[in-house]
Amino acid sequence: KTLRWASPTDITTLDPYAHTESFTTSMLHHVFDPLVRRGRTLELEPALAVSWKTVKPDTWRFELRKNVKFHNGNPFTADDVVASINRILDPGARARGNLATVVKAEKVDDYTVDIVTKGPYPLLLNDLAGIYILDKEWMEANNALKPGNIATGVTTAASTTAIGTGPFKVESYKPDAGTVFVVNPDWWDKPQHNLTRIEFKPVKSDATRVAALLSGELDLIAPAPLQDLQRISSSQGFKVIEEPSLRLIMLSLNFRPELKAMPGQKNPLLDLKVRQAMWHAIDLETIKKRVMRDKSRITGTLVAPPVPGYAKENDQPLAYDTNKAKQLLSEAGYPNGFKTKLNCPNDRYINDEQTCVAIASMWAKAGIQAELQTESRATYFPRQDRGEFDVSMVGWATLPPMDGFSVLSSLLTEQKEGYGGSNSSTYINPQIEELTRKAAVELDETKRRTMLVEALKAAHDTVAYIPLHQQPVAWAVRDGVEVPQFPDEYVRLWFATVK
Amino acid sequence: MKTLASSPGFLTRIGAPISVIAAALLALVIVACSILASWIAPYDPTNLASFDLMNAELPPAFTAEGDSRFILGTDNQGRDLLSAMLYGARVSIAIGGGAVLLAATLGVTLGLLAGYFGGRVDALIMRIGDVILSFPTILLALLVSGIARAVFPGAATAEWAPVILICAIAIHEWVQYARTVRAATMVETAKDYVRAAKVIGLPPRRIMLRHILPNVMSPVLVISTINLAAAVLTEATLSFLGVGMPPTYPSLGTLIRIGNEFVFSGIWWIALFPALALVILVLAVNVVGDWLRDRFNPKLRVKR
Amino acid sequence: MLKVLLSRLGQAALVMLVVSAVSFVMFRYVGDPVATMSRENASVEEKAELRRSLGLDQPLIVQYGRFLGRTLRGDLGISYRNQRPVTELIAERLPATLELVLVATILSLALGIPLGVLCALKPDGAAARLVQALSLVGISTPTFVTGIVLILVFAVSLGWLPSFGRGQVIDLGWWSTGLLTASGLKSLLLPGITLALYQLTLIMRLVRAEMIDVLSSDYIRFAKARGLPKRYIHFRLALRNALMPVITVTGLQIGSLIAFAIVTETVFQWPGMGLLFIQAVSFVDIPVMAAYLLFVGLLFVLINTVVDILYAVVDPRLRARSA
Amino acid sequence: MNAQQPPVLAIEGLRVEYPLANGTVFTAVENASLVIRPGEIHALVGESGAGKTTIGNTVMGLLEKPGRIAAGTIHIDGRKFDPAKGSAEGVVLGRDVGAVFQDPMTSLNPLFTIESQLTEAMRFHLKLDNAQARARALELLQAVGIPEPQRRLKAYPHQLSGGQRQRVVIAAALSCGPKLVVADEPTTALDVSVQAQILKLLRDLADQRGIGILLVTHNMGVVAQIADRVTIMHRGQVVETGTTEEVLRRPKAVYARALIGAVPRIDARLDRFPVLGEEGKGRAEQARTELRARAERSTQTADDTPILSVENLCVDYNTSGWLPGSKGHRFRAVDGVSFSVRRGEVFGLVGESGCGKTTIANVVSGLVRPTSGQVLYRGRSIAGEGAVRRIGPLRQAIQMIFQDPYSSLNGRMRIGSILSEPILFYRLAGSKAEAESDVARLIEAVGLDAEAAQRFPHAFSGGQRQRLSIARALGARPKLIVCDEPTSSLDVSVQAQILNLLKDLRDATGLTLLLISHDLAVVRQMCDRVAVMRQGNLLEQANAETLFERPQHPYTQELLSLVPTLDRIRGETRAA
Ligand SMILES: Nc1ncnc2c1ncn2[C@@H]1O[C@H](COP(=O)(O)OP(=O)(O)OP(=O)(O)O)[C@@H](O)[C@H]1O
Ligand SMILES: Nc1ncnc2c1ncn2[C@@H]1O[C@H](COP(=O)(O)OP(=O)(O)OP(=O)(O)O)[C@@H](O)[C@H]1O
Ligand SMILES: [Mg+2]
Ligand SMILES: [Mg+2]
Ligand code: NI
Repeated sequence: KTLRWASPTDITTLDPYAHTESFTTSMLHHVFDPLVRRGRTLELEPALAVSWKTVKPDTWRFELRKNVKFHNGNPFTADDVVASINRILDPGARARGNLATVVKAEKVDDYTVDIVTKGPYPLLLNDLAGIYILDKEWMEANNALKPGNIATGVTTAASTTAIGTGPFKVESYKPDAGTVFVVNPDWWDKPQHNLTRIEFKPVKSDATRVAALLSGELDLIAPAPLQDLQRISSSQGFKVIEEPSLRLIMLSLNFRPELKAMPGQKNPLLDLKVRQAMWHAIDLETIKKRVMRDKSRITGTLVAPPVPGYAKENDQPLAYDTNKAKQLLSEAGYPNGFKTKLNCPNDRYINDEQTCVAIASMWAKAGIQAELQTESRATYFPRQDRGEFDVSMVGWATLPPMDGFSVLSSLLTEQKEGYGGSNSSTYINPQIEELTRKAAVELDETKRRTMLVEALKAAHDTVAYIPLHQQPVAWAVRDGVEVPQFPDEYVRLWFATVK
Repeated sequence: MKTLASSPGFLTRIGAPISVIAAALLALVIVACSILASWIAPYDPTNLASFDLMNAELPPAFTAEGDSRFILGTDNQGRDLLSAMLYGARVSIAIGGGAVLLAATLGVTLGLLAGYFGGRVDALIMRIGDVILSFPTILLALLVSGIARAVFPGAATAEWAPVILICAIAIHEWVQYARTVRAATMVETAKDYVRAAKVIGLPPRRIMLRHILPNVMSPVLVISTINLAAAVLTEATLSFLGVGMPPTYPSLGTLIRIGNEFVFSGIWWIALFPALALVILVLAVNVVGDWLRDRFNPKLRVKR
Repeated sequence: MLKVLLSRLGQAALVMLVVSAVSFVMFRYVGDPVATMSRENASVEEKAELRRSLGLDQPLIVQYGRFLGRTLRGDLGISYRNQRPVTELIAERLPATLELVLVATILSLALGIPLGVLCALKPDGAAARLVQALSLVGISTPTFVTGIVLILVFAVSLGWLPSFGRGQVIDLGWWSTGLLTASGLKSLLLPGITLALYQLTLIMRLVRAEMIDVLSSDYIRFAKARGLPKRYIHFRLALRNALMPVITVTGLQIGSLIAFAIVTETVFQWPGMGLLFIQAVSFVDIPVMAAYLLFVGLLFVLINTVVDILYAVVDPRLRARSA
Repeated sequence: MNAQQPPVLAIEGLRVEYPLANGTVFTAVENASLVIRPGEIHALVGESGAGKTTIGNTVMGLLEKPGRIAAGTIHIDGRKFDPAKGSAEGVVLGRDVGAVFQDPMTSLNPLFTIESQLTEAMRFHLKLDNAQARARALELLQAVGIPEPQRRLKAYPHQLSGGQRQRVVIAAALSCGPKLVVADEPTTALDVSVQAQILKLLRDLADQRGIGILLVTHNMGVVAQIADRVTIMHRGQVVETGTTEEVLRRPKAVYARALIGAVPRIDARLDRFPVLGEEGKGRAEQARTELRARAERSTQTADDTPILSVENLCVDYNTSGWLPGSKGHRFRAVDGVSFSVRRGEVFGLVGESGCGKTTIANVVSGLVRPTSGQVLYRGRSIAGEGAVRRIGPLRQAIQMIFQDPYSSLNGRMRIGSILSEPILFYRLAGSKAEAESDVARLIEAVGLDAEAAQRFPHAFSGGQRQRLSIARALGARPKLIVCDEPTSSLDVSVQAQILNLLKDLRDATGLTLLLISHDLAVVRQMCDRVAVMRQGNLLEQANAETLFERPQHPYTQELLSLVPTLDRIRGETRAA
């Protein structure tokens, strides 16, 4: 049974440590297994490790699964785990940051491994769920014990060959033309799918992807463009499946002393009332209905419900009320509004440009003159990183750890000591700083979650960001194809069945 | 309006057939409408406060579900499509026309020089051309806008966008003109009439402009009338990449691009009307261009 | 001969040098590879480290110097995105693009030239007008629209042709060809037409314009006086006189199609050079872009050399000067 | 002589009109009738612009675009010509009707070899294969007297001299054995010996194969020598027609008488060319007077210092292959020629067609770079070794009249702008308006209507274009004019006026002329000294009188003996 499917992006490389893209990670999951994996409800469950425990606050011990074989027939042992962990810890490994707090892995016996972290680290399992295990013998034979390194000009065979323990084997890999997977009959787990072959073809153009589905050349497209869902579901023999994604779209606000749009004047965004006014002025309901075609989920907080740190009480968007907004602006001393720049990508998030035009138009009604500029992601994100924007669009999915801590440590903390990597708007809140640092080492899960919720409440109350909505994940399939959807947008075809 | 009224008479006097007059009039009307957009458009699509997302994607007034306020319907943001098109045509014509003019002028000049002098001059110009050709318009546009921003800090504003776009497109396009003109110039330079001009003692500049140029214009006219369409569409691409017009001031090309996303879902008018406007404009310009080109050849001048 | 070739080679080297220099200036404005390469959660320190390891923290001139040094040693670098040698990536994509461009060019020449001649012979005829109007509609429609419309008609509604991809390919050494299988040939059709459309219109109109001038010349009258058949006069004699701009433009078009047929390759998911390049641009894959642009520079010098030789083949008066 | 057979060409009451851009209609031919029987050579002579070419073109259905047949009928080989189709039923152009156009230079397609242009018609009409066609092409080239025909077959038109191209065109016209040949001034660019050969060829074809020939020419000697019948045209109308004997000996019409009287003589030198009574007056004469008056007076009239000296001049042509830089072979067109021209002198350059005359003219005017040797103008080297870099102002002093007037006029410029260009450029006129009146004067001086300024070059007859190109050269007020066949397509009367004008200008201003001509009568009348060339070499150089009276070189003697003159009317020569 063959499943042919397409997505707009391609697998960048078959080397799991040489990239940081969640799409490629999700694809390689069909070939490789991690020590722990996420199950049907995204809960963490044993994979190549059957059990684990913390022997010291900074040392975790993993019992490995026996009788597991790699695709090339080699047995899976602790050596493979150690070699793999060493490989990702290499300075040349692109994905090294995904395991940033791990210091080393040590073999205890053939089926036991210790992993040592820098101090207590509650999210180790979350991280390990994205770390795939490679075959040591194969790496040795192919000179791939270290990942390719651009700085030294080393390339490895691992970029184009994937030998894992996963449910499928790679039959062929042709960038931009397609990758073919065939089922691995010797997989250690009992398959829940009925596929023998997966033909994956990247199709960048949305319209072409839809057309190819409708013409019967594909069985599944993921994602399906929002504006075409209507057409697909009304076509005979096809259906749309959808679910809100973890990715949350928000507006980041400039907290520097001056706005780019009003050099030499005080930054109005520093005033909480102004920020609240901006929130009040956005008609989230209409954006959801018109721009997102009723598929998105409006949110008032910075994480999605399935993610640790989410709390219903935080999830309260400010009501749409233009008059209230105007009143707040007058109170803040801007009865005639003010000028700002609004920057958005136009090829990153779902209907991003359209959303921004709508916001600019809504703000204009409240007196906020936003000069909108949209551009491609390649130039947009570097400029955002450099903090060149006043108001800009940010999307955050908390991946790969899938934990609210990611929002705190990247978006809400000051840029120092490894924190605040994406907080280019320079929002600083001492309370959040403190809570974040405490949560980082808190191994008690309930306590940790309370801290996350508390910090996110502070962010909500001070309008650190203006959250807009959760993007939808919409896929389309032909009848007879059953694929479960996940909010992390991973395609997990080992759960898929076709008729 | 005076020129408008008197133009058909003028055209018949110089022997233009009726189709050319019609085409010229059409082109003039489109240009005039776009120039007068701020007066004749029912709404101001650049005024962000004036449109409402709730009105988005309303079909044209003449269809069953149409809304009489919006003759040609609305776009995905609730802008009146007709107004957006009128304003958009202004951008497209200014940028497309400007880019074609600039590219043609630059290309023809360099092509004449290369073809006439040959040797080192030729090699230099043609190799510069090769360098330019090695970059797609997208990258050149990024470069131009980047440099413009660096040199004039104010250039990031929307007012500068058209200038940057014109330069970016023209910098890429001139090569095509230069190479075509060069080829034709090489042939013409060997002909007796050019030799005669040399014998008179005319300086190269004058020989090139007065004698050779009219004889090599025919492919230039063909290319530039065709490139008008290409330039309008290139503008849309560049705007999409962020080096052009902001999305709050869409051009015809941008409207087509946006509309294209909705064609599948049965919202055909957003793409169709701007595309029609563009096609009509291009057709009209080409018809006039053909006729002009024929008039350049005195042998074809007399009405057949 | 040898001297001319050597001088062209020298010029090509110079072109490539300038291209690489310009591209390095340009890379500052196309984005930041660090932003696209690093994880979403990456900290500022992590990004700085990545920047340092790639040498991107160095002044531009140093980066350029290193690039030149490596290139001179024949090492074109490794893609940031896939971490594979750039030469390998380009070689992988070349066959797909060349086959597509070949088809498109043959299509546009095979249709454009006769149509152009016909339009020149009967400039006021209904057929000529129709052809011209249609072709103009064709070019004033953006490529992505044409592509999608073709897909909707021929793939979705009629189901005759595949909507994307190359179909089945056969590997002949390092060359993978779609020309030998039925599905490969079918797959070539739609993107080929889409790509040919602009070129076709241009060629048709150029031929028409030049032909109208040529047909009024004395030597064509003399050819008529010798009683040569009309077809022979139009398609062999006059056509050759009308060919200069066509050669020029076709040369340019072939070059830009090989390098930058981005939209068509995207719409049809054609795994060719254009797609490779646009991905490199959106990922800010500097090594790929740099090597790619070098390659394109060389390509254009080559193509234009061939075009210059063709001038001399077509027009004997240019032989004396074609050096 | 074959009076019983149906005529190959019969024209009845033909009227041809050119609608002009300004809306008026110009009648080029009015009520013309003409009959040619098989084996007959019918000469069509007359004033330049009288409509001769127009008649020829009409017969072939190749009338230039706006032109149209307004009245009259044409029968070719007994079949009626259909103006709508542009041909007569069953008559195939090229096979049954051969054509030689007046402008041989523009008649050949520049992109194809001589071989391909010669053989294609044979392949289509006679169904010859390549080898046969090639062999026949070689024969034809030999028949028209082109040296080294093997090599010329591979040549392209631009590699041939004017006369060689003209002969190729003649060969092409004859290639398929036509019944009727329309030859429009077929020998203008040929020297007398080649001309004699061509004329004999035509005569033989007429006599042996019964071909009818319509021969348009200005050369009365040629008419006398080979034509059976003559038709004289004037201003679009036939003024006289009859047998050669009758017309040349006893012309009845006033114009005919004047025309024949104006034929320049080779046997004695006259002071001025005889001019038709009526033509010499009116606006044209007035314009010429003004022109002479305006020309700046020279300070020193007589002068022995050479104004132009050509020293040891050699010119090689390279024929390269299509690969850049590939070596072709070299051809030496001019081989060590030296001569000098004194101020105020008319220096004649005569010689075989293809001997390098035009090449020398090109070198002198700076269009071709010599391989070795040099050219001095007033002691300053202007070409070749040690040539001064910036020739600048010298350009004005040396002007050239091109052998091929049509292609030397920019087809996309009006005559007015073409002529005013040197005037404006050298600021010879104070204002635009003054320049315009200067142009008008120039146009009138060469015997055209000032209205011509508004037209484009293609709307003129061959002779008219030639006059315009002379007018342009005069416009720059040069000191030295290189005249390459300046009067080859002018009728004797207009030719006389032009030559007189040049003579007058010389007398008045010390204008120097380097005159290249095949018309030995003209050379004798015009030149002070003459040089004779052959195959790139200068054979002989002498005072005109000396040369014509006592030619030294055998080639010169041969040339002189072959000049066709009025006295040798065909009937007589054949009888003799
Ligand atoms: N570009 C060229 N390439 C090669 N050969 C050439 C070229 N131009 C002229 N020739 C040759 O040089 C010779 C001299 O040519 P030129 O035009 O000077 O002759 P000419 O004396 O003016 O003859 P005519 O009286 O027929 O015009 C001829 O044999 C001609 O074939
Ligand atoms: N295309 C045209 N448009 C208008 N007038 C023309 C055109 N062609 C020729 N004429 C005019 O028609 C007249 C006859 O021209 P034609 O060429 O038949 O003269 P011709 O007798 O051959 O003279 P020549 O001996 O000078 O060649 C001339 O006065 C010329 O100006
Ligand atoms: Mg004539
Ligand atoms: Mg000559
Ligand atoms: Ni007269």
